[in-house]
Amino acid sequence: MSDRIEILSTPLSVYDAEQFVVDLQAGGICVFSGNTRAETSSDGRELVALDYEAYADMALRQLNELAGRARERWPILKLAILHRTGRVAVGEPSVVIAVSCGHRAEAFEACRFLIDELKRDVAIWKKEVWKSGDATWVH
Amino acid sequence: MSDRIEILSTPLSVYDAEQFVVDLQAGGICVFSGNTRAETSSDGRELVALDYEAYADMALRQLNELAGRARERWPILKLAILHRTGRVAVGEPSVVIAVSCGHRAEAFEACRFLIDELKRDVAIWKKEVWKSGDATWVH
Amino acid sequence: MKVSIKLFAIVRDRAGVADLTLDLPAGATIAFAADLLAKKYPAIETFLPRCAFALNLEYTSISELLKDGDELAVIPPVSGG
Amino acid sequence: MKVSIKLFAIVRDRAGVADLTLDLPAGATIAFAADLLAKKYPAIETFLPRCAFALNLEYTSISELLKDGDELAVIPPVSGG
Repeated sequence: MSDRIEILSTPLSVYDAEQFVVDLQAGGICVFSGNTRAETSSDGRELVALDYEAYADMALRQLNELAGRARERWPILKLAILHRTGRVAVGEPSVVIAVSCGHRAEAFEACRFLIDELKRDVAIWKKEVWKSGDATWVH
Repeated sequence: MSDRIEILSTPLSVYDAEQFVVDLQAGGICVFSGNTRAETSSDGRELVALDYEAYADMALRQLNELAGRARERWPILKLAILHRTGRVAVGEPSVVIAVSCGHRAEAFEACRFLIDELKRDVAIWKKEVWKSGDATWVH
Repeated sequence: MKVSIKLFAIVRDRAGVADLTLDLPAGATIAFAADLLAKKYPAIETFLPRCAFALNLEYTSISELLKDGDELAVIPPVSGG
Repeated sequence: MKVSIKLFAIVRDRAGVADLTLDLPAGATIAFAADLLAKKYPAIETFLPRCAFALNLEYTSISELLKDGDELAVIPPVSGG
């Protein structure tokens, strides 16, 4: 069992996550990167970044538990879950998940499961930061 | 419309594929890497590599048509499909697909569709190369 | 007994504080602590019903009993990813 | 008329040739060309029924008529990815 699960205040590397899960037994690797998307609010304000905050002790515990649930369902070789805190500019990744499995179906399903569950449950919050200077929590 | 579709005889870079699809409008990027998996045959021979051969003119035409079908079904921002020819050692990627979309569900579905259809239809063949020196086409 | 309280995101911003300690009577539940927080920080009162609670890093129900040294976190609807 | 033939993977290995040109009578179909290939390269005969055919880079049926200058490829079951 080889998991890399981290909450980081520095830019995430999709490359590092993917390289971490490379394995001689892996036929399929699925990597998901969730990025801050350019957006304009209904009243014409432009989004410049998302500010992420985590209850790190809890979030890490939850992510490890989530990885364990994924391993019970799919024959995962290696997995990485990286999540940002702090300011993530438009175009930059806030979360990167990489999963390697013997076969592709399992890798896709496990990766999708991990991001869906992460978003549903894990103690992390984001605030939209607008060009105008104001900021709004997403809840 | 921004597609990078290539058949290459040199090592594939998951990083390049992912960077190619980064887009300010992208909330979700899904990357799939299909690698040569270590294997032992029923009679105890060890796999050392897969040798890929493509009918390149046809395969490129098919991959471009496939990309078009994916774009009809999902709001894809950018996509990359890279496939190797020649010898791909255990642990190395033979195919890399990257898709960026506004939202994650679309990115996962389009990426999965592309690899499934590629394997079903595209004029590429692989030969298993065993440590013993013999090689067998996969058909 | 003393219970350590952690506030996050909008609740932290509205209360103006991230960490505090509540001095609670024996037998106090999470619901009791939440009522006390609402009185102490009226700005979070309307938002608290939308929040979950984590006791020592795990989600739990508001009827749970607290004990000395516990860490109780107010968890606004999450929005990670 | 002359039709350019391309063989791949196991079919190419068994025939021992990757590219050749067939001289065919007007009105020849892909099936006709396939029969000729089987006679010319007996080692591929048993495998041909498992193959598809691509005419000028597109899959097509064996009843399709050929014309001068066509490129006909024998496509063994694919195994890319």
